[in-house]
Amino acid sequence: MVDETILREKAREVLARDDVRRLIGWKRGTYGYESAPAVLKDASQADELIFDPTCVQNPASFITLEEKLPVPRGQDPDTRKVAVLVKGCDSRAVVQQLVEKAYTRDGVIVLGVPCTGVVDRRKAQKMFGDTSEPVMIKEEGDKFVFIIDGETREGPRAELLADKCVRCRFPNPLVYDELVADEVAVWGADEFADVDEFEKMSPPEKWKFWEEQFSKCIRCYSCRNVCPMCYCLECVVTKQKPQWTRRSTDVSENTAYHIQRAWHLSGRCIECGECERVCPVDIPITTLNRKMTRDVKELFSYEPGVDVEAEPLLSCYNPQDPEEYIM
Amino acid sequence: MSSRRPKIGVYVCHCGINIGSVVDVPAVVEYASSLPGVAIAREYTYMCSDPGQNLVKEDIKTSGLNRVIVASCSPRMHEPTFRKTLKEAGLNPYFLEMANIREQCSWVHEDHAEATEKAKKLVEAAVAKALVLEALEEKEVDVIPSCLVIGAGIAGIQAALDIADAGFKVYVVEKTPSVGGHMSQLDKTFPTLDCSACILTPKMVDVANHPNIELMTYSQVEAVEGYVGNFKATIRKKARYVDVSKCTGCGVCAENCRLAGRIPSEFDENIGMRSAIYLPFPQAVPAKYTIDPERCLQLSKGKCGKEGPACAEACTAGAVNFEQEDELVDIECGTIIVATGYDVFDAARKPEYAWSDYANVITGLEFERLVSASGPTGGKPLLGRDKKGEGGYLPQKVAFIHCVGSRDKSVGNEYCSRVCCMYLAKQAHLIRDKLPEADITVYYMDVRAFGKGFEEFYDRVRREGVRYVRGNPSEVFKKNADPEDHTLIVKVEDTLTAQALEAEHDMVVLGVGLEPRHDVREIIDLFKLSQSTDGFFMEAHPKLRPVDTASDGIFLAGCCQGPKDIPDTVAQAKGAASSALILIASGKVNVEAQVSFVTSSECRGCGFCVEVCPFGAIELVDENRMGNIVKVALVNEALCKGCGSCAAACLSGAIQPRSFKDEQILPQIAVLGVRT
Amino acid sequence: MGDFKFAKDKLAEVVGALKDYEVFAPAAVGDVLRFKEVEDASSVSFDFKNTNVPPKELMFPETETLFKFRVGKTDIEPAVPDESKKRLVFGIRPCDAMAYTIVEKLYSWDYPDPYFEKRRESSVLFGLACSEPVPNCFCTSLGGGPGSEQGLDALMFDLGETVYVKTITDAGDTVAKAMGLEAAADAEKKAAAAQEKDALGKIKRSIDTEGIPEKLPSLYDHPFWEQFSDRCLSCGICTFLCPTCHCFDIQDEMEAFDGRRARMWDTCMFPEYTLHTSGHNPRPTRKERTRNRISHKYSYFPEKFDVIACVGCGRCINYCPVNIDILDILEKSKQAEAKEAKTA
Amino acid sequence: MSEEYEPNILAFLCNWCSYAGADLAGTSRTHYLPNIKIIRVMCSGRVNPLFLVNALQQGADGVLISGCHPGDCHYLEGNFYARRRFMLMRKLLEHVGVDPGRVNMSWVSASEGAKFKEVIDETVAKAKEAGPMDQFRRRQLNW
Repeated sequence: MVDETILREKAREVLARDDVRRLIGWKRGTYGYESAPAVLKDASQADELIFDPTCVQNPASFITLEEKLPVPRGQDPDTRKVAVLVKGCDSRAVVQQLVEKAYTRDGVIVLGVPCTGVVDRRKAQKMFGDTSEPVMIKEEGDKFVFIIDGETREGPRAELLADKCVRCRFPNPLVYDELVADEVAVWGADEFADVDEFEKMSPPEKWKFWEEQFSKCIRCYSCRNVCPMCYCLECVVTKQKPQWTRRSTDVSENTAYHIQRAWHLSGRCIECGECERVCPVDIPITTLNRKMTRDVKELFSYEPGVDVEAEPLLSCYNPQDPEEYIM
Repeated sequence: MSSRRPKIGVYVCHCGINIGSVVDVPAVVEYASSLPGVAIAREYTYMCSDPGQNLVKEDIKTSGLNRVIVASCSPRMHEPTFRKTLKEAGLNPYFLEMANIREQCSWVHEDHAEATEKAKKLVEAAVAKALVLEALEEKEVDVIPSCLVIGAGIAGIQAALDIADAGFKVYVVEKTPSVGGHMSQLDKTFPTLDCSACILTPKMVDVANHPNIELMTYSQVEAVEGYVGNFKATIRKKARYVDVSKCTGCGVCAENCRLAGRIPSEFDENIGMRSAIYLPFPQAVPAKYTIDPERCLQLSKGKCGKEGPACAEACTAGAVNFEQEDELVDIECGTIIVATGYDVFDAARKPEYAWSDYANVITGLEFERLVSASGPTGGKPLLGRDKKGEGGYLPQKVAFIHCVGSRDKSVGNEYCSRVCCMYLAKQAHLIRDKLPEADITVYYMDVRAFGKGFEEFYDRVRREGVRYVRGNPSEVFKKNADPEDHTLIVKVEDTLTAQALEAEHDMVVLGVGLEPRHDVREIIDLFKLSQSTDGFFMEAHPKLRPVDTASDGIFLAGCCQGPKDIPDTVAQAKGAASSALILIASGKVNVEAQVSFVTSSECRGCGFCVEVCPFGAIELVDENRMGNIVKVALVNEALCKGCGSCAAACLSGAIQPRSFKDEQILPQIAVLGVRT
Repeated sequence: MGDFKFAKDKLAEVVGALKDYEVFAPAAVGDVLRFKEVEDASSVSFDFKNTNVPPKELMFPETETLFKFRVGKTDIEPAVPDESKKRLVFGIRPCDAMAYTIVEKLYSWDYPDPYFEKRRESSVLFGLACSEPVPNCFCTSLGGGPGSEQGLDALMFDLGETVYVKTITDAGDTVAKAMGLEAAADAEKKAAAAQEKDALGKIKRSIDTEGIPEKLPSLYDHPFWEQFSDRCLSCGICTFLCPTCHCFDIQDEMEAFDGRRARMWDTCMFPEYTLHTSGHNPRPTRKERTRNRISHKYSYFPEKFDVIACVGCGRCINYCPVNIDILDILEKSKQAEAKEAKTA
Repeated sequence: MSEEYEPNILAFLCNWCSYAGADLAGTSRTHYLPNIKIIRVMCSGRVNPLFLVNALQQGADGVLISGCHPGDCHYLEGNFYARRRFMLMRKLLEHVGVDPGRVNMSWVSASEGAKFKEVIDETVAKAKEAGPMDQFRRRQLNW
């Protein structure tokens, strides 16, 4: 269990340092089951921080989201460190960002938050309904206890956990400077049963499934923007010269967009599940990513975001790589 | 130029009837003229001819064309031709696009209508790409006026001498202790019967003494980097354990070696013996001794007799040095000639001929040593000598077998080795010469006597009483188990008389073929060469660029490119030398213009391209992005070969190979992707 | 105008009765709702809170062809929508209908937009009053409400077994008659009024907009924006799903030689929105973009058109994945001291 | 699936091996189906897997990427990278419902004109079996 007092204390210390620019964590949301990513710049703000089962967001996304303003002539750029609180899954994003040289290891301070799983807002909404007041959630054994509009409600942990948490293999951060709580036991395992199940469909059935899903897409690019690995200055998807994908929203362009997104995350996706969570039209985006994750593992014995020293999957090769379909 | 509106000229070639007989050329021209940006569309019988090229030049000059499409043969054939045409007309050569309507259309499709439709599409795709072509700048780099020659057989020697004689520096690297290669092992050469050593030795000496040649024997190239005009090579000079500056080549060391006469001599094809400290052969160049570290007791066991190494003891010059270590030498050169030669086919891979089993079944190369005046038997074809090299008998019934390991799919060698027919004829002649009474039979599939004086020589040998039996022996075995009886049975069907024969012989010479060096892979990796199906190095073009490789500045000479006889080898070596000299003498060379470049404002500095680049041409450098310092990729254009692997690895498309940019390929896809 | 009613189990018949109209109604793909042309009247349902994607797309589609062209040719082929056929938008919520009245002001100002105007003119809006507002509804703060009639031609109240239809315009009346609806009695009117009152009580969130349009410009450089913008993803959810956001981009989409110029939804939350050809971006970070979204709705638009460009539908709050809550921003803007702005 | 359906195949061939192999097929007058349209690139490593997505969107019924045999790449390693990329892209497309028979890869050397024909025949046969790829075609193709 994470003691928020300790978490805040550690954050306060870090924020008080002269060489730290900002700290990214979580804070209470304004309504319902929401929490909000918190970007703090001053030690006095540390008390805003929380960590509870609402803290689903991946703070590592916000390291690479930061846009740097032009530095006025004669001034030095702000090269102070960024501190970030990460759950186990979030830490894989930090690892992969390091592999991809998004920043250097000494450019970040990582405060690790061992995590026992977060609540899927959609599942909670289905179980308990909505409210305009912030909901408090605590984990108690195999239950989650909610305080909704002053009323205490309970729900089974197994039914409320986010999907990514059900199969979580990395509840403890893989990279950190300091842990804010004791490590927790691993409970999850991932056999990719969902991928196997999906693959039972024939190609036309799969296409039909995705056609329906992609037809919903409004191309808001929230799935791309929230992804901690997607931080190209100019994304091929929105590039004008050349125009790989057209901005028009129709099922062909939307499908192309989603294939492009999934392709670019092949061997890079760290399974934080944020893309699917943020989708306003409920496209099961991780179904694509998980297929790639499984195949990358099976074909190349590769898992992104677990080893800072690893070579990027598609920038290396093994002369013995599989090639069974190659003529 | 590039900022102007595209004004495209499309030229559709009939190629005589090669294209025109299948593709409706006028229809393609008409279609082309309807395409956007096309100002002129014409047809011509032979676009590559002078009048054809002049047509293009005229149009560029008079109509202000700024893009040219030639729909004809493969760009691999005539892209350089037409680039030159554009250049001569004052247009940037990279404004050329070719549509391959011959090799990939008229020659492969039977249906005229379909082929015509496809040709139209190919032209349309070329127009789509032409609209977005860019002018590229051909850059020049200085050429270091020197050449590195790998291998010092006759090919390497000749090439090195030619370049050195032209007044330029040559580094010759030879793996073995002496120059000379296979040619030095041969007795006489066909068809003129010149003594091989007599004609080779002077050249060997020249290569060692030439003021412009730095000879490194017993050395190997360890690493090569760089690009045409500017190669850097690291050469490992293996320790000889003999100080060459002190060694006088007197040979006392070898006489005193405890293993003297007990180690099979590679030069004598293991028929003769040598010491652990040795000179490969008497005329070896340099005449400096070398210690075989694997055989030398001192080096391999750490101890040589009770009194210590006898060779060191015997050497009055004090040249033996067991502490000597390998030495790494870095050199810079502008060009490289690969002349690594061949291996002879390993006769053990044809067990039916029992070469491994019987001492009187020998290979052609063993025969050379056996009949060489400087060989272990002093030129007498003695068989069955004892361990000390004493005794033995002279054969009476000699058989020669053609095509051992050549033209033989069962051993994976489909090709003809080109020299066996003639060397066997020569060897038959030598036997006739040495043993006038002997019965000589040659078993052949075909006799290929195609060279100058070959047929005449073959005819002469037959007239000398050598019997030619057309048949490919299926088996060679011993007549009986008696160790004193050397009779072998050659089982063969005479295909001219359809008679099954079991002929008796007491000596069988196998006409083993030529194969790529067993360690060819190392050379390939080192110099980025490619192989043809036969395993020999592939030339840039089988007809027109037979000494060039796909890597600029690296040339091939001799049998490493394919089996050939001595005159052909020498000719090719001279060709390679001439090619290298063109670069060296001009002092400048154009480097690849179609290289990658980075749009740094789109680069996120992840380094995927850096890791992918096989040539180490990309690095991450600091960039000041409006006051913020970021890492971005930067291409070293002299190292980049334009393969474009970086572009496929880049997520944002920030790095692109010129002429093959995403925005140049996507329009082609847009045209060709549409089903018609 | 008139008061009508029909039995809810006759919904399909009522909708199906309109042969001369293209009928648009909310349709579900999984849990996701958006307006679609009705192909099967029996699929029309009142069992929804509101569509994920607002019906602005019926007037202002995500992608719209303006003209077609061929490289090297100067003549173009303009594409003007054929909206000769009448359209019925059935089941639109009052907030989304009110949004049309706001967007209309822009699209008829200066250069009238033929695409929007034609569609708007040919559409008859049959609203559906809200009985179950969602937690983030705040329409009442912006002059709307569960039973607001702004922009509508008729308003329907789902009373359980009966649907009460109040026509507001002649067009609404005509359609109601064409549907063959019967007249409503006082009972239905009373039930509708009670339902509206009940629904009003369920709207928990609100903002007093008094003074906001005037104050926001003074907060232009204020650091308080960063509290929100620092976690903004720069995605298009809030704006694409906003019924009043109306920005579009114009792009050329091409084959090798042929193409079309089309306009498509754009959002000021994308950095490319203000990116100049020179590479300069006047809104380089999410701070400027967040500020623009709020200021445009609550200051620039009212300054020009006298109306706040927000209807309180709550979509931007509901769907924001990082809990950027427009009400929170507005409240904080009221607390922010304008003079702090200088310290930014 | 209509009887008339003739699949359109887009092939990306590396300049040094496969394009040369295709040229050799031509020089040897090896007849093959005209369904295939070739785009020349310098190396199979150049082929961005997203080209496939684009090709399918433009209406190609199948694609072929062909390079030098492993170890023979003119640029040493390009085909190794290509092999990894296309193995994965094929799996991804398969997951979205694109018949895996539409995504083909081969190693064809400059001396394998005959193999080139075999590869084309097989690629066309697989695309035929998969049927026309109309579902992914750009909706705005016919202006």
